[in-house]
Amino acid sequence: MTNVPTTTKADWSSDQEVRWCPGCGDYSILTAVQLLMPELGVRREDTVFVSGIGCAARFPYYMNTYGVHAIHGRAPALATGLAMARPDLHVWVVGGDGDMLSIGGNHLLHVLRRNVNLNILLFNNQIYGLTKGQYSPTSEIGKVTKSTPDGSIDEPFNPISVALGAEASFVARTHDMDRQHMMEMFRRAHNFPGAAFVEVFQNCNVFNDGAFGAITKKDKRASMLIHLEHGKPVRFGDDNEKGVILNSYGSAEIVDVADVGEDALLVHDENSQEPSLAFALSRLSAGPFEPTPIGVFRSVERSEYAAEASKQLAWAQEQSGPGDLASLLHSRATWEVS
Amino acid sequence: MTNVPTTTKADWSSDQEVRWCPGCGDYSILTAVQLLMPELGVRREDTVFVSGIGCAARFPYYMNTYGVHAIHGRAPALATGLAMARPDLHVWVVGGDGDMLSIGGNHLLHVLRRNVNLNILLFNNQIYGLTKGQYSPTSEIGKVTKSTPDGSIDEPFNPISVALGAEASFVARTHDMDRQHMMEMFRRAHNFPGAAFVEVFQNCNVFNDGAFGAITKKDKRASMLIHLEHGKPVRFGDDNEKGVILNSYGSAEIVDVADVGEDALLVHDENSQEPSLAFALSRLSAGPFEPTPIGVFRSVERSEYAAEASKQLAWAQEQSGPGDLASLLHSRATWEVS
Amino acid sequence: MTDTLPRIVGTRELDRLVVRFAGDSGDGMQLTGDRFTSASAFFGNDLATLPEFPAEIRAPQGTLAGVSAFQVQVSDHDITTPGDAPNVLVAMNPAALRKELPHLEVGGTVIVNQDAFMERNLAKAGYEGDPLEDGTLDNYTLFKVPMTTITKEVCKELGVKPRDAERSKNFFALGLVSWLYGRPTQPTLDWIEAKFKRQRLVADANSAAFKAGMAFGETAELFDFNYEVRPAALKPGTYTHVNGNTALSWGLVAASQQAKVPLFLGSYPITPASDILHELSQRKNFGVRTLQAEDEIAAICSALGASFGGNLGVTTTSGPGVALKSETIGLAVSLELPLLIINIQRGGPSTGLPTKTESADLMQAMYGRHGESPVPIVAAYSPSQCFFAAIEAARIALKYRTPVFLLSDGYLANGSEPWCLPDIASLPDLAVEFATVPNHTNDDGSEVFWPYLRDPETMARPWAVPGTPELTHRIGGIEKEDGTGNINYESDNHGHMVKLRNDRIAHIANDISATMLEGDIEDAELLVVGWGSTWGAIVSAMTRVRKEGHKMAHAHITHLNPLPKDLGDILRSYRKVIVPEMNMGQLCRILRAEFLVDAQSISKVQGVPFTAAELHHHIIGALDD
Amino acid sequence: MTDTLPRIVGTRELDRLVVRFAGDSGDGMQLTGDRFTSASAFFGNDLATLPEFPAEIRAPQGTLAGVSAFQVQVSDHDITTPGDAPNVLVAMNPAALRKELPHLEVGGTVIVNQDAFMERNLAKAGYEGDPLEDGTLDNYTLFKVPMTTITKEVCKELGVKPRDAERSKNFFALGLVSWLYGRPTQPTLDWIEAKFKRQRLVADANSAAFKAGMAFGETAELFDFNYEVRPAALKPGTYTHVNGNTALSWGLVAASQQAKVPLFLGSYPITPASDILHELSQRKNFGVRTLQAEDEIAAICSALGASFGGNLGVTTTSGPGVALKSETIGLAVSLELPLLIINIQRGGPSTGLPTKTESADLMQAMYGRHGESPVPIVAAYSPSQCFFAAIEAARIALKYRTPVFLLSDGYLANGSEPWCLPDIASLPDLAVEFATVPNHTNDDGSEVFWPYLRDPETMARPWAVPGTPELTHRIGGIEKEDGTGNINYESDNHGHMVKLRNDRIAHIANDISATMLEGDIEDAELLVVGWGSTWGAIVSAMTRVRKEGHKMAHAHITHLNPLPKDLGDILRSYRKVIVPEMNMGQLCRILRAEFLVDAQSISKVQGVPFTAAELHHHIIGALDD
Ligand SMILES: Cc1ncc(C[n+]2csc(CCOP(=O)(O)OP(=O)(O)O)c2C)c(N)n1
Ligand SMILES: Cc1ncc(C[n+]2csc(CCOP(=O)(O)OP(=O)(O)O)c2C)c(N)n1
Ligand code: SF4
Ligand code: SF4
Ligand SMILES: [Mg+2]
Ligand SMILES: [Mg+2]
Repeated sequence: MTNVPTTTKADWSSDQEVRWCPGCGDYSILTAVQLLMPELGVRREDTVFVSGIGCAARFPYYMNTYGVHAIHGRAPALATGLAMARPDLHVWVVGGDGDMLSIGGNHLLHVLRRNVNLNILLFNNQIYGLTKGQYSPTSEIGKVTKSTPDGSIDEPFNPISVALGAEASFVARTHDMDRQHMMEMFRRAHNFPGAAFVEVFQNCNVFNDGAFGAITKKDKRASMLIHLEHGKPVRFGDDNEKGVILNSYGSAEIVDVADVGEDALLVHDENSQEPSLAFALSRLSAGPFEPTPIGVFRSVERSEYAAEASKQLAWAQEQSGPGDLASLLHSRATWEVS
Repeated sequence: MTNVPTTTKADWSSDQEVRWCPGCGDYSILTAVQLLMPELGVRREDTVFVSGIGCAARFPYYMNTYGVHAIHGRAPALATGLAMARPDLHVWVVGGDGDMLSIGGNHLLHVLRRNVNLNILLFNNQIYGLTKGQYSPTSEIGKVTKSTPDGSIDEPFNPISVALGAEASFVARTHDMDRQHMMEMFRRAHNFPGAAFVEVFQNCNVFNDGAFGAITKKDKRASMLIHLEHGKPVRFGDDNEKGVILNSYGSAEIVDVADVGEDALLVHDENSQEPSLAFALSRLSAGPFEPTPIGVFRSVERSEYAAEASKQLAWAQEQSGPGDLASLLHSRATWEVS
Repeated sequence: MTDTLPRIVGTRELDRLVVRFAGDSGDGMQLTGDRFTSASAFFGNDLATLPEFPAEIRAPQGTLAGVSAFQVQVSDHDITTPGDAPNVLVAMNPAALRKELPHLEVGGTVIVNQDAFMERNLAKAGYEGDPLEDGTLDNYTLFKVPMTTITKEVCKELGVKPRDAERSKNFFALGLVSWLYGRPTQPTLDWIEAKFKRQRLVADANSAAFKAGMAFGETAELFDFNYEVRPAALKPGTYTHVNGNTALSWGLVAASQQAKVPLFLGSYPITPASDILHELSQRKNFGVRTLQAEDEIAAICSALGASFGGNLGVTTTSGPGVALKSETIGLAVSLELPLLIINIQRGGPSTGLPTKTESADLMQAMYGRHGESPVPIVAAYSPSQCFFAAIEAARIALKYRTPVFLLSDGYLANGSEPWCLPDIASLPDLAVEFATVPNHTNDDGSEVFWPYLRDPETMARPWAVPGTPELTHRIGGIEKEDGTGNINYESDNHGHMVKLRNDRIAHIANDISATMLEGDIEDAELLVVGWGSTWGAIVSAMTRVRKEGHKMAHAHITHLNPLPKDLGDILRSYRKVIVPEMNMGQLCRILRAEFLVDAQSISKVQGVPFTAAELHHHIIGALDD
Repeated sequence: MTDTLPRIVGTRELDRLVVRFAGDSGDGMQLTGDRFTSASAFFGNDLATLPEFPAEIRAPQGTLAGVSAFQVQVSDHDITTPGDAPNVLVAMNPAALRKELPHLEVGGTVIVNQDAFMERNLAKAGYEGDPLEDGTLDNYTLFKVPMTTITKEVCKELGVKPRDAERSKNFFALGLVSWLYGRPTQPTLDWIEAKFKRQRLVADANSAAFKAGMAFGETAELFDFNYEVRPAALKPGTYTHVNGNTALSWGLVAASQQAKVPLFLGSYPITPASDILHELSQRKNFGVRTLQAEDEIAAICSALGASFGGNLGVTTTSGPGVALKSETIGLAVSLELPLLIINIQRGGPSTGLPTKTESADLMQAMYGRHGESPVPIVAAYSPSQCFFAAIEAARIALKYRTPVFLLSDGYLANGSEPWCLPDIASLPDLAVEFATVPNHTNDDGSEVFWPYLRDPETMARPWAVPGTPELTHRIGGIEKEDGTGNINYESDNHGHMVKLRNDRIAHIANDISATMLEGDIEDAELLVVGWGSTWGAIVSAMTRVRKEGHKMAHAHITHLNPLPKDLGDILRSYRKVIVPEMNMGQLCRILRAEFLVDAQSISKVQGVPFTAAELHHHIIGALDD
């Protein structure tokens, strides 16, 4: 990080016109990222944004960095190759809930279990924006959309649970109405050496307006957003009157602090090796209509994929010296004809 | 189930020669299934086995039922269409760890969250058998195979955790050395109205022999397999001296019963609405080298996909009467030309 | 303004008229065009439309990229295209004017929303001066109308807020143009009532704006004439106005009904195919099941599973989706089950131009799989004909137990035309016979079921669905023995099966209609061979060419695999053969390979269809060669 | 037995010999064949091999389905195929005899393991009687050898358990055949030592069995002669013995070295391509990174990501995997980045015949994508030539910044031949120039980087990799403006880009070698056009045909897209053109479409290569026409 020139938001903004609908939550996420970048002490040319297809996936065009706008669902896979080939880069992956949990669900799972050094931002608007409003794998049951005129019948994914089930080592959640919180989560993701997964609640004001309003509106936040903070008891409420405990079946439960006493509250441990705690917290809320945790659910370091691969290369070179083509061709039985 | 003729194992065995390697664990799973079928009170012609590609996926050929041996990874998707089109059938899905967790991982996730009425048997041998021995997404880190001569560097999936992260409503585990237990789990899967996921530890004696030996060998079972039984304290050990508790961070922990007292033990509740308990249990073991739970982790009924879809059809017909083609064509503004 | 007495203005008659509505994505131009079209259809004109919109949901307001346009040709005679250069351009803002003006016929009419020509908007559109004043429009007839102002004014009386009122300005434009071209008003007013019945104020504002537009035309001293396009002498019948995706969806429902086999659609949203999913998900009372799958692979797999279960499995998508489905199509070839793969083609390669039209996926349909895996291909050629194309594709799939490609494209999908509704009784009977009993007697006298024992005439295997006693069987993608269907790795068997799969598709040529051939069949100097959505433009161009005294013929290929049996002879009987395609010459290559005929490709790959004028030009050029 | 004195037996000379080893999957026939081959290579023969094995890991023992075979032709002169009908069949059990006997030349030699001909095994093979006794082998020279018994006996002394000893019987067979055909023994003994150095008993048992086999030949009174196939007069040099997959892997390593660009392989296991992944995962000291991805889509995407990062991205697979990769290949076409897609073709459609060979994916490589997305195609034609084919494919990808298809097949992949190792210095320099500085000056004088500004000669765009200051840029699959690379939906731009992408690939024809043309170039009556692995059989057949006094020529196509520039003229200069292919005539169709030449397809799709005899027959037939 030495000698990295000082930059401003403007340096990180590309010259391309931003083409989201006016009022789209994607704007505020973009702003948060562009504001954060100068703080990270990295170079623009060492930063790459990779995306799939969708409204969210237009993101790379607006960053004055390297970028690939790939195909639907495949960004994590493409980014894996890039991160392995170039462990020196900072690679970000951006996509929507359709992109990363519907068509691209499998690549997301595998990138998480492999712990490839990527910062993965899932813009969850619970809808297919770019294709004009079909339901997505995070839409609530009963959702009426163009493709489900009688209401959807699919149980939605809880992206945090999915990630934890797939051995994710860094898992966080934030929302598009809180720039500071977004910046903090993105910074944490950047600093994490491995696959860092961040779900961002994002408002699609055209096809799913207000989906998160019940929890992210300014006046709702205190009572509906449960801030997870490492080492602190999990509390929330307009007067911090609510808290979270773990019951005897390992489930997280919301309680009145007055009822149980402060000491009974769960103290959040994002570094818990075992993901059960994080998982239980992810189940606290079944959707953005009840108190919902945000913040870092889990942050546990383990060996990073690209680094491990590089180590094997280094080891091989140590063992057998740098490859010599002539020796390779002669490495099996040979004979002379004269 | 009325008027279902009595059958025997032989009735359920097709005339095709079984072509697994001698000694392969797949044989005993096949036997368990063929022995179970006559007990289920279903007709052969109402039963369909669907599979992908792999050694495991050869399964349908050996069942004297309807069957589709599809393509690699896609069995859950194909079976979804079949189950929706024909809710009257009993559809089983069989596949290997590569088939269902590598290339087919996404379809598995989605079929689980949708809760399609399928009985899904994942034959986990922690290896790619049919392609002759590459590592799989369940192989342990450091595994030396043809494609990982220096040892694999990928964190394996825990199939039970993956399923739970994907909202699975029925999740169980069994192994190929215990016919009775397999039959019990398969029966439970069959009886469950929704997507029933069963992981079967399966020995590939050619490419990964003994992978589960440390826990499934007759003399190891008591001390290494933790039987989950609904409503009972979780205990195991040669003298039942070990037990499982939930600690204050929601993690399951193995303890000496003598140390904590019987009452402190976790009483298994497979019907717990909240999957955190099942998830915690799935994390007890990081692989088949330490005490590992088997049995039903979770069994929670919720609306089944094909049935819900059928309900919408019935409702639509109630609302607007059975479709009439002429009215459909005339349903928009029309005018006459004469 | 609405209560002044009508001025007397003259009326002039036109035989056809091409209007292009253009504005910002948010200006409601698609709706406006659609309403104008509907009223014209109701009036009895023949017509054809061409909607064009940006790929973004809301491209930045006021920019060239944000322009959304809708072109419609209305006519007093049979027409087949949305017209070449528009006669009238309605431009709601400077960007629309700038982007669309180049297409307008010289001397054409430009109607602009004067209120939108403020400095900021001019700059956004890249105008340095004001085109309304600086001579830019000297060669056109310009009408400057303060649409926003008037709309706001009439809405004010209703208590509508100015910001909301502004949204109704497209209805003002519609009213004005409706007056100018003598369109009936009642259908539009009725439609507004029905559409906004739960939003009273919006309904009132739109009606008021619409009426104000009509009144403005009548009253303002700008217009000395209005015009009339008389109803076309269409064949008698009941008509409706339909676009390709709707017609195609209805065709699928019809096929299911005619076959008495339930319809199952497995699909994943993608432009421009999504509307078929939307339409069919509303057809549950026809027993239609739809699944929005997790991806295109799951979509086709679910459809194939449904087919195995005895449904007519269908999957709809566009080119990128077909790429993902290719492995499963190969499986369907091997399983020999009915399956429809519907590709609403769009601009490629890769993500390409999602909202623009192209027909460059023919080779993919022919060859986009590994191994020898032939699949029949049917192509639709006009919006309403998508209905019949769907039925024909289903007929082949059901009868021959094979996956079938149905090709449409963005232009057919969103383009619309009046459609003389067919008599249901005239639709083909697609009744399917499922296998019910064993079909083979073993040497020992036992009766068994062989899933690959073939019908001697169709070479199709039996369709035995789960639930049928005694017919249990297992099928898969590994090579199998003919007859028993058992896995078989023998050389000779494989050779036999490869040839058989080839022959059974080739054989379908005996069961399709002869090549559609029109024009100077006997003595044409030139044959134009087309397929798909070029049909309309070729027909139009041929009319012009023949009016000019040239002899030409037009063969339109609806079955691209197998090709019609008479096609070789037809091709060889003309001195010159040209093949216009919205690709780099894909059918042309197929014809050359198949028939060794020196067919020449005319290619346009620009995201927009050929115009009749372009084709006319190419044809004359070829004739002059 | 080993210490009896050698009998005197005569030695007869052969110019070539085709041996086929056949036994149960568990009998180690592939190994046996491989060792025989290696010893022969060491001895200096020219040779070619054809392994054939079942798709199951272990098909049921003793059955026809379980038979695994290995054919090798060794010769004292240059040969190009593993031979037509074998001269010698070594059958380790009744199933092997039954399955393979039909291929043997009439009068050929059959050596059986007599011990395996027990009733149970005979029944499993479907024999009713005992073929060794009932006259089945009357027209052959039969040698019955109790291989199991002798092997067990010699192993007993070593303390090897009888069950384990039995496993060494293939080495007995190898010893016997080695003696019979005068193969050198030391290489095999050395190999056993090296291979089993950590399993002392196994090494000893195998050596003992091998020696016992040699001794048996010498001692037993069965054989009156042994034979000699003299070393071939091969061109001088250092030789090694290599199969296609290994040669191809080494070619990739070589390309990476010659380009000084790291190699990245993203792959998903699939027969018969997996061995390339296995081989390259052992080349980490060359800086080769391999990723066993979660599926084929992730595999190619990761490779493309690595290419974006400045690596040579490669993905290896077989037909079904290519189907899955097609969408991403389209993206690579749009991104204009180097990428190799390597297809080791196998029998299709669908899962087909995974372990058998076929070359039916040419059309998929040409056309298996949506939209107009041309991709260069290189095809390998012999096992060792896979090395050079890989280098050539990489050269085109790197120089022209494009995905390139490299086609091989199961026969080349597993077939082997002696390879005269090339001088490293003779390999082409593939050095790549990465972009390092801005390449465009704006009107305002500022310097910027345009990712789609092209090299005027190659039409390739610059390869600017992340980490390079000032060159940050964004690329994607949406249509883009040439030069800037910005998203662009304009009609004219799209037309331009489609044409440009077409031209830039077509243009590569200027930079590939002329058509490989041999035989009676000037005055042939017939031209045979081939591609891929048919090369060996065509060359052999041509030798025979010309020996018989006919005039023929052979053009072999190594670049299938674009085709060599001289090909049209070549095709037109012969009266007859036939195109033998292991598919239903795919290249033939391309040639007909491209050059309007009446090329005729000769097709064999049976999972096994053409033999020279079959082609000879077809050629004579065509000449007689
Ligand atoms: C292979 C493929 N299938 C389908 C599509 C169409 N498509 C584009 S984006 C999208 C989903 C958009 O939803 P999401 O990922 O949630 O992103 P959002 O637009 O909501 O940000 C779909 C289905 C495509 N481009 N490619
Ligand atoms: C599209 C595709 N990719 C790859 C393959 C090759 N393949 C067949 S089975 C298999 C994996 C087998 O492993 P698993 O699913 O664990 O089954 P097992 O053989 O171990 O029972 C692979 C990679 C294929 N048949 N199709
Ligand atoms: S459609 Fe929704 S997600 Fe997409 S840009 Fe518009 S508001 Fe944003
Ligand atoms: S390879 Fe392994 S899994 Fe496959 S049949 Fe053999 S033993 Fe069973
Ligand atoms: Mg979304
Ligand atoms: Mg496996």
